[in-house]
Amino acid sequence: MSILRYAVYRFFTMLLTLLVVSVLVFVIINLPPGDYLSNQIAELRASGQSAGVEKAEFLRREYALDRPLWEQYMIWMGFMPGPHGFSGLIHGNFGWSFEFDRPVAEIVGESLWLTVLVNLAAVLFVYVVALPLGVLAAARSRTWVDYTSAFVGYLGLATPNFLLALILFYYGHRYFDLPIGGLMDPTFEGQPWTWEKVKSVLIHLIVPTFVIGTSGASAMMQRLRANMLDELGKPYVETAIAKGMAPARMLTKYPLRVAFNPFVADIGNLLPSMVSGSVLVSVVLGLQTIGPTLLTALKTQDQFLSAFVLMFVALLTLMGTMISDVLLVLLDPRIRYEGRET
Amino acid sequence: MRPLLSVEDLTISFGPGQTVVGNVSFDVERGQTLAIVGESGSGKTLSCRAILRILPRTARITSGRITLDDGTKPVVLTEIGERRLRSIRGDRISMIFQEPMRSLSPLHRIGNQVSEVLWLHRGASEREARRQVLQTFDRVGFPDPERAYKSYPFELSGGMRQRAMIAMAMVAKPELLIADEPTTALDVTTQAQVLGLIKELQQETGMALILVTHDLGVVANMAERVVVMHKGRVMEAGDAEPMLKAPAHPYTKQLFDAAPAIPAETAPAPPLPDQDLILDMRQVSKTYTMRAGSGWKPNVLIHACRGVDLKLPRGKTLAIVGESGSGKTTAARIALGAEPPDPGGEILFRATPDAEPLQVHKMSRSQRTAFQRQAQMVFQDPYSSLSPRMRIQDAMTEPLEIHRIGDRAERRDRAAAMLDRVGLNADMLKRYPHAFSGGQRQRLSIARALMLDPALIVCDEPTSALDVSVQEQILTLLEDIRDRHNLSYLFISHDLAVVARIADEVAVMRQGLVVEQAPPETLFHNPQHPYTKALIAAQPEPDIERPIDLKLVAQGAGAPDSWAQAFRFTESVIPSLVEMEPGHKVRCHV
Amino acid sequence: MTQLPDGRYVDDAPYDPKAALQQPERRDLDAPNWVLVWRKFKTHKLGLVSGIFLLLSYLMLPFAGFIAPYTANERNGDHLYAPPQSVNWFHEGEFVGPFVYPIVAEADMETFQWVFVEDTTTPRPLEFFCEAGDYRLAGLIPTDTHLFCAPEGATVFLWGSDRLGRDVFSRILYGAQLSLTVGLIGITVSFTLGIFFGSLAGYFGGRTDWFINRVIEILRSLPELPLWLALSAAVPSNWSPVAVFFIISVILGILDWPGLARAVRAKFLSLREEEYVRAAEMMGAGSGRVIRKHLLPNFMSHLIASATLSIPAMILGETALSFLGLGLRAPAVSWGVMLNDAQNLASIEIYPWTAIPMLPIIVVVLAFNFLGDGLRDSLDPYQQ
Amino acid sequence: TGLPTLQEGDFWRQEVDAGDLPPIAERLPEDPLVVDLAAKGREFGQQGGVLRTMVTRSKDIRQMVVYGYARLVGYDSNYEIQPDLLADVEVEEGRKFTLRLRKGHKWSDGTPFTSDDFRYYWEDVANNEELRPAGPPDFLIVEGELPKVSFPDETTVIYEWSNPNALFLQTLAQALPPFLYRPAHYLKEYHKAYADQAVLDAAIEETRVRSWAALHNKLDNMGKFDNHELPTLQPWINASSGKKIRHNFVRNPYFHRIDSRGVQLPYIDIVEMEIVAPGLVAAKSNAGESDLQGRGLDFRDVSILKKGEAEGGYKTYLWQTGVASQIAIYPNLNYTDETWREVLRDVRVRRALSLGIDRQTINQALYFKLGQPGAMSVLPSSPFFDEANRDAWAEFDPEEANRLLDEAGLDKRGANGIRLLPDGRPFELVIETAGERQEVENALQIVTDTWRDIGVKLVMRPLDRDILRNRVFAGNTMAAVWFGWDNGIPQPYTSPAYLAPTDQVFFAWPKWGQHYQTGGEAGEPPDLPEAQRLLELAHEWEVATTTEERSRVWREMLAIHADQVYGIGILAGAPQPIVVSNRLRNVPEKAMWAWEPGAHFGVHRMDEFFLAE
Ligand SMILES: Nc1ncnc2c1ncn2[C@@H]1O[C@H](COP(=O)(O)OP(=O)(O)OP(=O)(O)O)[C@@H](O)[C@H]1O
Ligand SMILES: Nc1ncnc2c1ncn2[C@@H]1O[C@H](COP(=O)(O)OP(=O)(O)OP(=O)(O)O)[C@@H](O)[C@H]1O
Ligand SMILES: [Mg+2]
Ligand SMILES: [Mg+2]
Ligand code: NI
Repeated sequence: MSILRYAVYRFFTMLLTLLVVSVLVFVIINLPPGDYLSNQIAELRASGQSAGVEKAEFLRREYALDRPLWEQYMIWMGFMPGPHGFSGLIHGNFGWSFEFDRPVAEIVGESLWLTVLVNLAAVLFVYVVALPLGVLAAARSRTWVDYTSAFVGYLGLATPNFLLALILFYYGHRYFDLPIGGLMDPTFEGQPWTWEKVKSVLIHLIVPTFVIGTSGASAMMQRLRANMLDELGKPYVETAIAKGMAPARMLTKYPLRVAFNPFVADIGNLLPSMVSGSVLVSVVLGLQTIGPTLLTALKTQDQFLSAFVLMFVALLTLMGTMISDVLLVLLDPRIRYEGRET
Repeated sequence: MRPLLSVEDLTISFGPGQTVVGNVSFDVERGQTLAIVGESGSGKTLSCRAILRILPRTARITSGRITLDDGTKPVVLTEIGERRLRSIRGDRISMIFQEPMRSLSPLHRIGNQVSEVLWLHRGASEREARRQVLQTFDRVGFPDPERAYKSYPFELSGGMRQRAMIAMAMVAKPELLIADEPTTALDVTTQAQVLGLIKELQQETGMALILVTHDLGVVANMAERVVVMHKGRVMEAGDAEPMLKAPAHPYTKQLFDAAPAIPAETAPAPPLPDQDLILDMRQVSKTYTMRAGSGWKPNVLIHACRGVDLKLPRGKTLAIVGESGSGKTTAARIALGAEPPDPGGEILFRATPDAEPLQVHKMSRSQRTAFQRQAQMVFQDPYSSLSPRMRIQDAMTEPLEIHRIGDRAERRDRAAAMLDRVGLNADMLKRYPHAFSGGQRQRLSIARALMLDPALIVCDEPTSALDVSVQEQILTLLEDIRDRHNLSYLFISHDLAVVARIADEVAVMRQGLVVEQAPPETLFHNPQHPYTKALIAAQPEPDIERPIDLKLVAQGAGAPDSWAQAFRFTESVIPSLVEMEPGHKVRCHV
Repeated sequence: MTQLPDGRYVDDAPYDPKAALQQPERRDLDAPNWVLVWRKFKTHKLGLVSGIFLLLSYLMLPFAGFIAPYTANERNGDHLYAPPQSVNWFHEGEFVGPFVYPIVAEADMETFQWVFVEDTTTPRPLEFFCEAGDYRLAGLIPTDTHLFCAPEGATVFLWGSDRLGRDVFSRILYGAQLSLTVGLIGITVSFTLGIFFGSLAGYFGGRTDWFINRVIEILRSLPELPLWLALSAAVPSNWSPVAVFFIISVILGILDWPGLARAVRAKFLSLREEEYVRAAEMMGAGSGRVIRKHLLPNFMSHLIASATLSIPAMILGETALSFLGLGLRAPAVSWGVMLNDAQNLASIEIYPWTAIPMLPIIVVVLAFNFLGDGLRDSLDPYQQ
Repeated sequence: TGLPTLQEGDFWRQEVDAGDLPPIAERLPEDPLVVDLAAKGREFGQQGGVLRTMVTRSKDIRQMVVYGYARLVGYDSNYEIQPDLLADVEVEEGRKFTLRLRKGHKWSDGTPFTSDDFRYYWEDVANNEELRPAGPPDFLIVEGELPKVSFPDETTVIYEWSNPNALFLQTLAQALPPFLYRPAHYLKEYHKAYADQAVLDAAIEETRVRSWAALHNKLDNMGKFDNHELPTLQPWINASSGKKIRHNFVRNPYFHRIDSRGVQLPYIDIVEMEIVAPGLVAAKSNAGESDLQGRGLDFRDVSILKKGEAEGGYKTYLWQTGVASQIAIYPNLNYTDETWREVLRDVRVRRALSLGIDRQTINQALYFKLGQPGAMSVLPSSPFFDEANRDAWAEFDPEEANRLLDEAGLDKRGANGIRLLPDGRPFELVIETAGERQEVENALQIVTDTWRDIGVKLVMRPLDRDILRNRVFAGNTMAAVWFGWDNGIPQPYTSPAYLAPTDQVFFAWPKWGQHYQTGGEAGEPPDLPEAQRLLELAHEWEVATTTEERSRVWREMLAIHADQVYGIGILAGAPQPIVVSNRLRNVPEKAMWAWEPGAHFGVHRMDEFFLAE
């Protein structure tokens, strides 16, 4: 089977899986007792705000929350007409967020690029730090390079993210005048992109990238190191040495490619983690990413918003595994997915 | 004038006290060929690797100096820094490793790996490198250099990989070429072609050559000087001619005496009986698809075997010889069920004379298990067929464990005894595969196949890496077992002398087809097919007086469409196999 | 060495075709594999030290109560946020043996901090094998004997006390009991599942692979956050926090395996094409055997590294979960719980000792890392 | 009469000069609200400056409606209700309310604020089937009857019932009240009855809602304050649209309050409200990044806040919280488990549990002894404060507690000294919390220790706040922890309904509350005499006409609560740190930090705060 045909085939499996996932997602977010509006009304009552209660009642009818769950699902997907006719995911209508009182598409759209930015920075950080360090630690195993990088990595890994963030923020602010929280200086908000704004974003990204990235980086580094060590003894490495290759080039071209196999398998996780990777970290660091939005949505059972974000992440997951499967074949020509005849 | 390379008093050891190479000294002059011969495991490979300082992690050069002459002042290779060494490796000195399969990266295309040398040391552009590499590929005998260029190692036959290694070492035209058994996997015509190429290059560029080999015929044809090694020490060293004529050291004598040769004229043997076939391959074909480079181009089809019909009577040896890449390994693997044949072909196996023949590729689980107990394979590439993380003891006892034979101690004793029979020490049981020499691994592979007392063994070039005396020992062992246990062999080899000795019938293959088939006596003395003739002519003899004309024999039989009308075949028109005389089949138009 | 007239060199040492080059190491021959591995492992000093440290730590667990001067939740209301106290030996130049100075707390209403004043006039020698708070030795035998305890009228807060006046040192010891055990269950679960399904998919490929991959995809697409939220509502209320945490770590393991499974699968898809796998199959090895003996060992390094890396994640997993109201909670003590309390600025800036639990985590994690590394090295054939 | 000369400030001067904005005199109502700063002991300030503050969730920008606290009527610093947006309100027999608007009062876009805005709300919003399927808000319904609402002239609105509506004015003075008026001129554009259908459809399309009602409801959000186009009457206008990290609120040029020197309030030109993670508020305050901060700060942050004062250029005040109890445990009298319910309904058990709490220790450990230990009751600043109530069953007396529990029939003890229920199960009281406050966790930790001495095992279980509520409402929680009553400083006119089983959000009686709220459709009727009495009293208060009568009701209800210990309060008046920039003036050093009544900074009139150079 050629790669192209394989990719097409995988694409259709993906659609099927997506459908299954959509059912599961919908069920899961409806698992906790209660629903958005009842919670909302209770919250309003508890905090003595009579203002919103009547409006909540309006929403219940408008969005068919009074119907059975399966009907809600069908309406949400667009397989069944809602109170105002057909309009579901498959029609490109992503639903309405009660919590933010705005269309889901708008909310997600706004925070998406920041989310991707933050996580992209973290992913880049992971790769930029972990790749060379992992290779170096393997090539120079049991030397100070190896030990230091392991120690620093595990330090990052063993410190709870929030604590690490707080420490970095506090001392970073004190000694390096780093900003505390946020993703850019608020004055730049809504402004056109300028060099100053980019700089502000970059400075704000330092701590979050570090916090999100360290654990990932050290994890990747250690595993890469282990895989590399396995490969370094292989004869083909000797051949490469006999060719007179410089170590850096030799290591990255030959053993790294083999050692990279498990990571390519996990590239599938990279895509969704660009969106959902740092939910809890974003929440505690106050980054305006999709993470805090998702958590709020889940906690308040703002079902369309959370369902959409989750579906989106699921889609990315599926796409990720698909890409990783295709990449695997490209990475290792020996791999075929056919079954083994027994 | 100083020699190009001189090795003085080299000693290599693994850990304290484990000296494996002791006080080895030799010199290599420019343009000269130094052959290192010697017993398997005697430290030839290690000595060669020491020159480039590519030794196993645990090995230490405990003493000795290796100097490379730089024209002005000598460079001490054992002392210079990594960086300087790097500029010498692959550029001034290059090396052909003994085991080509493992020595090529499995994930990179051959062309890429070979061109890399040019990128690195000659600063060649990608196109220029490609051109040169393709040219070299052509010269080392690749029928289709383009295809080889974009193949991955696992898509090539053993001999092709070896040629890729050779091309890689030679493409940059180094000053010194270290060739560690470079032609073990090559049929004799291709071998002649490669050796001829090396010679040519020596004349062209004054390249010096260190040739490690066990084939005294090759030594006789190539070497000016010879070093004989045994158990890590140099036994005898000197000019080739006097040494081959009158070996001085007892070991050398012993070695030279053991060299096999195609026996002189004997009476034609009767054809093999046709009943009681233990293995019957009928119309076996195999087509591989090579993954196309991009997703758009169609995949390339490779016909590895085309309609192979082979019958192996019980207790006999059927040898397959033939061009490298002609589908010998493929046929053997199919025979044992390692790969399915194309639809239409079938393989019948009959465990005992009166048993129902079973189709190898359509067996039930229990039948398969029984079959696997009785049929064993010695792989062409022993290194790859041993799990790198399994100690030899475990690898050896594994077949017994699988088939639940004996208890722990028994199994171990059997493994130790078997090692002993193939000439290895029982104390090697605790080693991992990588800690053996090439020939030792090959013997391990044979030993493992023998562990289960099988009825059928498929040997894919089982002695290619063995020096003649050990080869002799192994062949004797194989014959001995065959005679005692009525074992049957499917024996693939390119060494016609070995084939002549052990085979009851020989099939000659070329381009996936059996072109001639007859008992060895008949075949070697009355070859009919042009390819067979070329093969026999190309067999080098260990006699320095009778050098073969490498140029001439390297042309072999030429392309099939240049053959005499009777034998000519093209892609579409293929003559059938005709029985010329009883038991002598030739593929020709009648 | 002799030189012949034609320039040849001939070795003149006596030639014995049967002589063995090396002395066989007979003792190796009968040693089982693990002895050889152990012998190799012993040479990895750091790994050895780490292994011993971890062994001691685990052996210490049942006796945590004995070593700790206080019990886990024992409060000392008059010593909130007491800084670490030092154990002294000499009082005014005179040897007294191990003793502490009593400390007295005063509330500073300007800074809103507790100020501790050390009374350096009266050394209080530590008591040994003394009676203090009740605890259960190894979780079974009730007793109240401690290795050492605070002398009358003084306290021994070796590593300070927290906001409720609980001894950080003692709590770390008690915390080890949970942190070093329960979290590992999740790892075990996820590794077992991951390796099992990953091997199946990778080795068999085809339909098995398709099916397992769909399951993996679905599991991975399943949102964890809402699952936790749903779960936190569903757990019966009378379950002890440890039981809840146990279940959670098991579930964590169940949800966590796909990542590993995919890595295993990818590697096996490639490894199964190796010649030695083919060789084993042709000898009649069943799939289980091929996976166990041929494929897994070749992926061991990755597995060991991954396992090591999961440990801090599991120890700290609860800090993330408690954010969702699911983590371990008082009265259970674990390092994660303690760190959770320390997650605020005041703890960093004013009472840094409340963040001390980071130390054992790092030490344990590093120890596991070096242990894993040593193990990896001793399994590595190329290092032999 | 005697209006001070009005002064134009700098902020809008350009617009005024350019003619885009009328001069100050034309912007203010004819009778603006003149604030007597001197009488309050406050300084005169000058206009200008930017005040930075932080909130923790994006929807918290509605805090600006709370802090701004411009209401039809609002509380003054003595918690008396005073007209504010209204010039005056006349109440007849507690059932007829005549609201008089200020003449010339204008919305922030300059359109007059008239009785038509009230009419629009009443006729076109509250009573519109599509917009409000559930009808007008509850507080407008008295004994099932809707008010007669009339609009005699531009500045007069009359709400009238046949029975007294005691809640009417208080509700209007809430921190987030149901506003009785809407900017009609703006919203009509989106109302089906007024708007052009085509235009409306286009707007619906653009906003991606599904109906005009949804669109109207989305835009009509005076309480959320997130529609910057919606005209307002608050001191600051939302000047930023969309979801942002920092929202700017600029001074309302038509705001109706001035100081007695003729300077229009608010003094501060711009309020910058930044949304930050809850965990970072303390860190940012410490770094001096907030000029006025209460939200997001906890008492445990005090030490770090104090430490940063010099460098951050701020002071940390400690205000008192206004809830009746900082931490209160609510044994669920409607718990589904029969045995447990009976046990928890035994007042001796509840008293014993209360007696088993060492409040002094908790106060010391958690609040530096700055709180007031005691049972759940009203705070000293309420006229109904009674020490006896506060101290009832609130001393630490394990012996008495043990005696009470023995007496209640729980005298059998199992292994490790835990009492056994009548059916043999151990007395393991599972207390569920919202898991948001560490102090709760710590307090319960201390309670656990002391309860163990009275043979009660406390099991704490943190949950998410919504999940906790849902579980309580379903009767699945044995006991829960929450704050005490939100309003700890009730006045006679404050409705005591929250003391009676009228709402499920009082976690001791969710089912009774549901019964009342749903008119008997769900839940169960109260079946304990004291609870029934509370209901009666609550009704008595509603029909009462005099302050004395109402006070009597209040006192009796509080006494019942003190005696019955429905909610086991631990301590009240916990200090709330308030960070105030050194430049910021007129912020009281001691004050009450309360949501209801008080609207946090609202009653302290943030518009009078100013920034000094
Ligand atoms: N890594 C290693 N550890 C221990 N012993 C080794 C290792 N590699 C090689 N040896 C031993 O060193 C000796 C010399 O090996 P070498 O590969 O040089 O032999 P060789 O002469 O090339 O033999 P062959 O002709 O079989 O290839 C052998 O006995 C082999 O067992
Ligand atoms: N997996 C594969 N994919 C594609 N082509 C293959 C594959 N395996 C073998 N071939 C091709 O099939 C042909 C026959 O290979 P085979 O290994 O049988 O040759 P051989 O006769 O054993 O040669 P040698 O003597 O060199 O070992 C070769 O052209 C080879 O390139
Ligand atoms: Mg060798
Ligand atoms: Mg072959
Ligand atoms: Ni040969």
